[in-house]
Amino acid sequence: MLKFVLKRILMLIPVILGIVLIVFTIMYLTPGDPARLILGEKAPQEQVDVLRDQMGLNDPFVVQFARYVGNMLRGDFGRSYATNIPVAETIAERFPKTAELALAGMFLSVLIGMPIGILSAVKRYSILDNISMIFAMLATAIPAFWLGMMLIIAFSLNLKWFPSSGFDTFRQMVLPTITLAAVNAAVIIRMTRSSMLEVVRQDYIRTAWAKGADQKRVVLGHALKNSIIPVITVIGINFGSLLGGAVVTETVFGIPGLGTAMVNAIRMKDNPLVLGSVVYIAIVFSLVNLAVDIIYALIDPRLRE
Amino acid sequence: MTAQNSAAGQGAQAPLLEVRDLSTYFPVYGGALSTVKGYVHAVDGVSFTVNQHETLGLVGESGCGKSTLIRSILLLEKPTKGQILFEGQDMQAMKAAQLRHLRRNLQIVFQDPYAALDPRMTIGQIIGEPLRVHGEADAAQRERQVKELLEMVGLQRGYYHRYPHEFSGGQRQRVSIARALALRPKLILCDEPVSALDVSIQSQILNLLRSLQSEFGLTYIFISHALNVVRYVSDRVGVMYLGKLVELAPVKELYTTPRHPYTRALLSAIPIPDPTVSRERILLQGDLPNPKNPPAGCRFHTRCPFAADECRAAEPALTEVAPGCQVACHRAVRGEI
Amino acid sequence: GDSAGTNPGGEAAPAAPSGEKDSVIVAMNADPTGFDPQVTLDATAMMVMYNIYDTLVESDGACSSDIRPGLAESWDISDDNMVYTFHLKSGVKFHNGEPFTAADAKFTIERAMVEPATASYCASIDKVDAPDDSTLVVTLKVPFANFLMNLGGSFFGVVNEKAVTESGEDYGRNPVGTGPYKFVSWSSGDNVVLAYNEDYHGEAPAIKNVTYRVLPDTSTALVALQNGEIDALPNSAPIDAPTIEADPNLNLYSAPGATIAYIGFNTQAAPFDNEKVRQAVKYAINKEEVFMGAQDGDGVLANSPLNEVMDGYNPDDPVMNPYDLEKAKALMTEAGYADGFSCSIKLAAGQNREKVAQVVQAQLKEIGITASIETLEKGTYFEQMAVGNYEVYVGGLNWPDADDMLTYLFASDGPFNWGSVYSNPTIDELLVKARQENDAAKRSEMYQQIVKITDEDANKIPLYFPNQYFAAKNSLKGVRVIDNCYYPVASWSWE
Amino acid sequence: MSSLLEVSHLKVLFHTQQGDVPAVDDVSFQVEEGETLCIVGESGCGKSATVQAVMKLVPTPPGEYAGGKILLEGRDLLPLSTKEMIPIRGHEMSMIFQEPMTSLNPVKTIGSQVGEVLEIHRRDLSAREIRAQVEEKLSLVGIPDPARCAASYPHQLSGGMRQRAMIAMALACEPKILIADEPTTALDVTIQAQILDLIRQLKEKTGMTVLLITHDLGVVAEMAQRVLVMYSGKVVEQGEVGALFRAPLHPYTEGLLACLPRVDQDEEELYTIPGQVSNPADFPKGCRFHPRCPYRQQICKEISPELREADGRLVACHFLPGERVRREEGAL
Amino acid sequence: MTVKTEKPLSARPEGEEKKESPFKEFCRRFFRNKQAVIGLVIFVMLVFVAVFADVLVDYDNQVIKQDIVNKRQPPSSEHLMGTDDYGRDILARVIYGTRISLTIGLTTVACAMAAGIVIGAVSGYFGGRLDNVIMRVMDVFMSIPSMLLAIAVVASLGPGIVNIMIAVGLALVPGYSRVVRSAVLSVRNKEFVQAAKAVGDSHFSIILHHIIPNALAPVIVQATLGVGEVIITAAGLSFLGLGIAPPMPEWGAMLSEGREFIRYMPHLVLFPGLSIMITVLALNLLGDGLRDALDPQMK
Ligand SMILES: Nc1ncnc2c1ncn2[C@@H]1O[C@H](COP(=O)(O)OP(=O)(O)OP(=O)(O)O)[C@@H](O)[C@H]1O
Ligand SMILES: Nc1ncnc2c1ncn2[C@@H]1O[C@H](COP(=O)(O)OP(=O)(O)OP(=O)(O)O)[C@@H](O)[C@H]1O
Ligand SMILES: [Mg+2]
Ligand SMILES: [Mg+2]
Repeated sequence: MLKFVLKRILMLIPVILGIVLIVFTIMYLTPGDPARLILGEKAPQEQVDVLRDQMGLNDPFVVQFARYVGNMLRGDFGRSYATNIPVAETIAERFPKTAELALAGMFLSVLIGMPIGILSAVKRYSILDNISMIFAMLATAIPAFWLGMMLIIAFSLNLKWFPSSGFDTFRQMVLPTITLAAVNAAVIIRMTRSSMLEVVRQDYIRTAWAKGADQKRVVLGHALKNSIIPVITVIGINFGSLLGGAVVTETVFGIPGLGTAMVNAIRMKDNPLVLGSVVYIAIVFSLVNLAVDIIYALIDPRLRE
Repeated sequence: MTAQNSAAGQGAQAPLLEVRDLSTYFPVYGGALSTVKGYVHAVDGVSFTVNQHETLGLVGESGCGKSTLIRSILLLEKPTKGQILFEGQDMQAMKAAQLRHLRRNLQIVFQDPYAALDPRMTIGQIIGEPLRVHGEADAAQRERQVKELLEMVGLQRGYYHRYPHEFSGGQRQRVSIARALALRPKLILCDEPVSALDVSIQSQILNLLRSLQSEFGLTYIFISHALNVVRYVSDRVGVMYLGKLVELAPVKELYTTPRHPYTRALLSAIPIPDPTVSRERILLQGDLPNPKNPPAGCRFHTRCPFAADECRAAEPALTEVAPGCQVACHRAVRGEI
Repeated sequence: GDSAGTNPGGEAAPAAPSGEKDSVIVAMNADPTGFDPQVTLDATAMMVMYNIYDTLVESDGACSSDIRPGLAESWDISDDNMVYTFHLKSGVKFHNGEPFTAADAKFTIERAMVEPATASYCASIDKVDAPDDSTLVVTLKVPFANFLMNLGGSFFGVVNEKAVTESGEDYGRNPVGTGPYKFVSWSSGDNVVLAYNEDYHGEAPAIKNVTYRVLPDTSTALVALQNGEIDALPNSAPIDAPTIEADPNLNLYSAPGATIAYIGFNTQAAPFDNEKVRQAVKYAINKEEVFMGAQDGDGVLANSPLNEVMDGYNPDDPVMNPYDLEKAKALMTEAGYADGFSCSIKLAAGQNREKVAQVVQAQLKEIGITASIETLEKGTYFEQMAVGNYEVYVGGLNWPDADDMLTYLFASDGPFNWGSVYSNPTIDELLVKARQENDAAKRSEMYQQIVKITDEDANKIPLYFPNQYFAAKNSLKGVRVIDNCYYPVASWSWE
Repeated sequence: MSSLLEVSHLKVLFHTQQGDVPAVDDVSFQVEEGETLCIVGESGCGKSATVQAVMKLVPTPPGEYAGGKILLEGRDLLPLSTKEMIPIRGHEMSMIFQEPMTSLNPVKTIGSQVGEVLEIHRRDLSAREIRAQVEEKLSLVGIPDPARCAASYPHQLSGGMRQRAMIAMALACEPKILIADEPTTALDVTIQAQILDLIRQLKEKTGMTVLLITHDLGVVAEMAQRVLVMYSGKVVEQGEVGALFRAPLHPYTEGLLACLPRVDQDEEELYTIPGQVSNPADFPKGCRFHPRCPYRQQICKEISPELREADGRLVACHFLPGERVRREEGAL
Repeated sequence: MTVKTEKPLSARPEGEEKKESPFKEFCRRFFRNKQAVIGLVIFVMLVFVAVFADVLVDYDNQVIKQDIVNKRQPPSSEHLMGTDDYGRDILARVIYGTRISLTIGLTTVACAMAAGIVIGAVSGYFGGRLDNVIMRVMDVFMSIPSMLLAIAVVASLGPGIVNIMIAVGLALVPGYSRVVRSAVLSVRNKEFVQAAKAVGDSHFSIILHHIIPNALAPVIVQATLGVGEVIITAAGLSFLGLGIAPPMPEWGAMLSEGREFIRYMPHLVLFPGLSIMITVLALNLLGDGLRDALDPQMK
């Protein structure tokens, strides 16, 4: 098991390097002159040229990339063009909110998705099953930002149950979490349901019945653990889309997470911040997937070797 | 048995196929960096010859390397070492075009009649494929040939435009055989062609294979794990165990006087559909060892009731003990068992 | 939210008994970029900095000739208008406890002279001297009539030399001023917290704690205001005005804005190097419609880059809305473009210039010009504009002083004369003269002359000045709306 | 005395998209205490459906118990609810399946899966006792290191070991009847021999009753006392094993025996049963075997033969061996 | 010795058993699924609207022509869905938006699918080191949340319809290539492929004739579901201000334009929002139906 974990951690290194390379390349190809941006619209060209040189923007791509990776290893993601604040600090300040949001969203969607998915599968074709399938269908078809806006109108403006913005108190967390969780809950419901239905057809479930197990034992004791395995993968993969979706949700609800910082940074052409944030989130996402793989192996003994 | 007679009559002729010390290993990946941690010795130093018009049967338990051997002969799997001589020519040394040409002479029939036919092609396309690939005949000619082939294997010409799913397992196996026959090959490699079929269908296919052999002078390598089937079709039989050929003998010899302990056990394990026959049974202990790390010495020693120290120490070579009878067992060679 | 007494969490604020309440939560529509007055010129940051920093002299924003003493109690001006001697207040302390001296003032101005963001505002300054702790002497290169007003701008906010040196690159996050509020914390993207400065040299403000909350979405922000999550909403959207006015708990303050929206051309490249074409565009644009479309008719139309608060404004000349489609078409034909042509309209993302562009796009279609809209990120936009890589653009300029406004737009080296495509020696000369002219009437005349010249060659087409709005709870008193970033909290109080 | 298990006129339908499939059609048989009854027949003839019905394990839907009786010691199981079946399954009757890999839960240890049967049916046992019993059962089925095996997961064992574990599980509560649905089909011959030998030994030791399903006549010959031959959902012949092999009464049984190549005999050409098993959704009228039968007469195409007694056995054919006329090829 | 034993003896030709072709069976399964049929009907209607958008509405005079005086009119008999911020008829824009959104969705997915098929087929078929390298690269792409990848690409290339398609499509490729690869892996060792190899068929021909046709089904399902995903992601980018340039009536852009008026004139966001919802819903129903019909055992 330890070997498995170590192996997965080792495998993470090239993946992370790859992530940095891709995002760095994308941002490198961005038209626009960072030096001009830092100095502002009115600065004379000579000054801009000097700064370009200082920032190493005239160096070849490989040199710039190597420098970036080198700095990154020391925890230095550069400084924001717009605020001159070290990107690492902005990330440290902003990311916890995004993480909270994503975790809350994940927690809620698992809390809703798994039990409903299981019940839907066990009581296939029942009313509950139909309702949850309709919900799942609708939820995946509604753009999150639209849902968020509608929730604000309904529950914040008209009913005044929840605040429309922020993410500090419990009441503030309700609407954004629902917004973010809706799609994911739908995915988890569907995944759990189909995985459960799949597992229920397996031979070993027949074996369990043949032993004289009752339904509770069959579902909880035999089917659940097996059917959860694919769901966990989905949860891991979807954590990425939650982190991505947080960008939109944060914008709708004015949550000061890394997502809004990133959107802002794009508007301001603040490349180091965009680059740093994307790389950071991608790394976090890889780590989440590592964790998922480990959980996976804990559940499924076949993967441990 | 016509085939056997003709083979015996032309005994002096050069063999159609000669396999020399053929080995095929599959790398096993492992460790933190997915490096090669070892090899599955799927086929390990196998040598034999196949003569014109004869049927060489190969038996062995699941995983002993039968399919790999066949696939290696066809160069579908790259052999790790050894030589494959077809009509005296080294297949691995051939140029691509030459090899392509030679492939016409070597065809294969698979075990699973469901997986062997592309579900998206019509029977006509499937059987015509070898002709198409080799640029044989134009479309019209091809259709005529395919229909002839259909008839040859006992199917109706009208099936030409049907799809595989419309057929039963036995019929599909006939289609597979027709495809293998399309290029008029000299050698057909049959990888468990009847294992997936019901008994009542199995005999139809076996009869078909035999009649085709006599009609076209075909040569077969016939793989099966069912010894009764092998006995029925083969002139000579080879027994494989964990990638090794442990015994090779003419069919009568092998079934009447099996020499290798494994062959004996295998033979005795087969239930005979006759409640009146009662035999002394040699029950083997344990399972087939993991081919990733086969036992040292004789590979069979872990399950062999006659194992001695020398069996654990040295690997026995395939040795001729009687005309045409070879066995790889220290003690059997000396006639001790 | 980590400062005591504030409630950035935004639970519907518990109705504190009136009179006891001494904190306020103000919305900000974007995260500020830092609080270094000589580095940061963004509007949200300036809104905060006005409350942290003092300037030597004070004016209401920068658009008033009413100059009041600030950190300088009084000043003398030499006869040639070249040397200004300031007598500084004594006993003033920075938030870090350091005493305020002339050396800090000198440091500040000299810093402003070299910082890229502010250097251009200091073009007229020759040197600064601090003969003693309470005297500051500023010598100009040329006389500059608006010098004092300029000195009241937030970018001359006086900083403490020691604090600046100590913090180095991070000064923007650790601002130290002498103003009524001192900086407490800034959590990026979320809020900025200020607290009352006990040592403030002026009158003690009624509000003790100020929290600025970042609420980028205007409709969310309004809901927050209505729900009592925040107390004040600067720059509320015109569309929300009726709602705010209808809300019995809210007050809406408005003032004519000083930000102009205009259309500019690259006058050096075909087809807009052809004056006829520019004229045609001028007549093809129905300002009323643009104004309605972009602004819902909120604000005032512009006939020139100047408005009523600026010198040289004349409401009748040039014509307010010269829209005349026939004439425009005729001009196009005259210019040899009877069949029209294609061009692109560039603009920087993130303002409602996009709406302007869309309306203009539709109007240009009427005279056969097929315009595509290129919304560029700020950086790209500036970069392309700076080298003259554009055809038509929608510009905006917030500079409520006639001299600056006209200089930036029309001077040969004016920063908003993008790529220096326009050069008119007469205008350059007039600008210099006006700057040195102390007689307001004469100065106005010169400005009018410039306006006339530029209108005739249709160099830029002024569109409108939007109104300035500020929504707040009606229990918040003392609110003044002066400029889009100048809201002195010190004057506020709860009812 | 009534039989231990008596199935009479059992009918199981599967509702499929091609129509209703009468997978088990009017099947009757008895299993006597202590005997081994083999059911043979081609793939799809309804062997599994029959024994699954006995355990009430036919998935419904798509399956349906369409009639008949299943009497276990005189008590009809068909009307019982799932709950009422619990004490019977695994306790009075237990079952092992063909594919030992997929029939074991991949994420649970062998020990816990074997122990579960005891947990369900032997409430009186403590966890410790269960563990001890599990190891005992595992060693009973010839697993060399029961403690290690109990802690292993299915994928860590070989096929033969898994099948042994399955048997241990089935035997945990010492059931009266062991139903084995093709227990050796997925295994190699040498392993098959081990497993069959094991079942035989256990039977000798405990005297349990075995219902063995297979398609291998060799296995039947070795294991069975009595045989039930099924074809297309129907019982075509039933009787004592020796007699049946010696002189099969039904043409299908006859063909089946004749078409097998044997290790102990040479044959020049194999007998073949022509054609193939009919599509279960569309069985032919009359005798279901008639399209492949070399002796068919007009009546075979019209009337489905009833099981009748002949020679101490039961057979479902209009003609007994002496009455048949072999048709010439192509005469139809 | 004759082998034609079965023909004269069998009562009827065996091939005549009522087994359907896979396609027919697929159709029967699909059309029994009411939801899927609804999805298909809606989708066909949407495609119809998209194809004939030019005929249904006049782009110059209805879709982009402004009428500032009549801006933000509530729905009326003249403007069934009201007018937008520039006085343009929302219905006309929604209709035209169908073309844009569907084009974005379908083109992006088609391109991503093509790339995915090539990458997946090559990777899966040849296996070994090449496969390893390709899959690691795909892993890397998959480790960047798709929305973020899209944001980074838009940040770099700037907004615009083609850039959006690149941004969103790029994120889809790894998923598709994985699906294709695993399908290819399951086909690659099928014996009919071995048979083709044994005959001497070339790799290219094998991939083309055997591998891709048999590996296509899961990708098609994935792609159908992907179209909806793309439409939503593109709308999300437009919402963040990183989307399509005006005056193109892309639904997401319409939503984000109408956003500030959501309190007062919800119809500005209601109709484009509903359009997205219905389209995505239809595609999802269709995709699920396809999946169930193609392989009832698939998840
Ligand atoms: N592509 C491969 N990669 C790694 N190992 C393989 C591969 N193909 C076969 N093997 C291993 O090689 C050994 C021999 O396999 P092969 O398929 O030749 O056996 P077989 O005798 O045909 O068995 P069966 O009767 O089950 O068909 C097995 O242990 C198998 O796991
Ligand atoms: N779940 C099911 N749904 C529909 N039809 C079924 C189902 N299970 C079995 N059948 C049908 O019932 C018939 C009998 O099946 P059964 O599994 O009993 O055959 P079998 O004799 O055990 O065959 P095998 O030797 O292949 O195991 C077959 O025709 C099969 O198609
Ligand atoms: Mg094989
Ligand atoms: Mg069965």
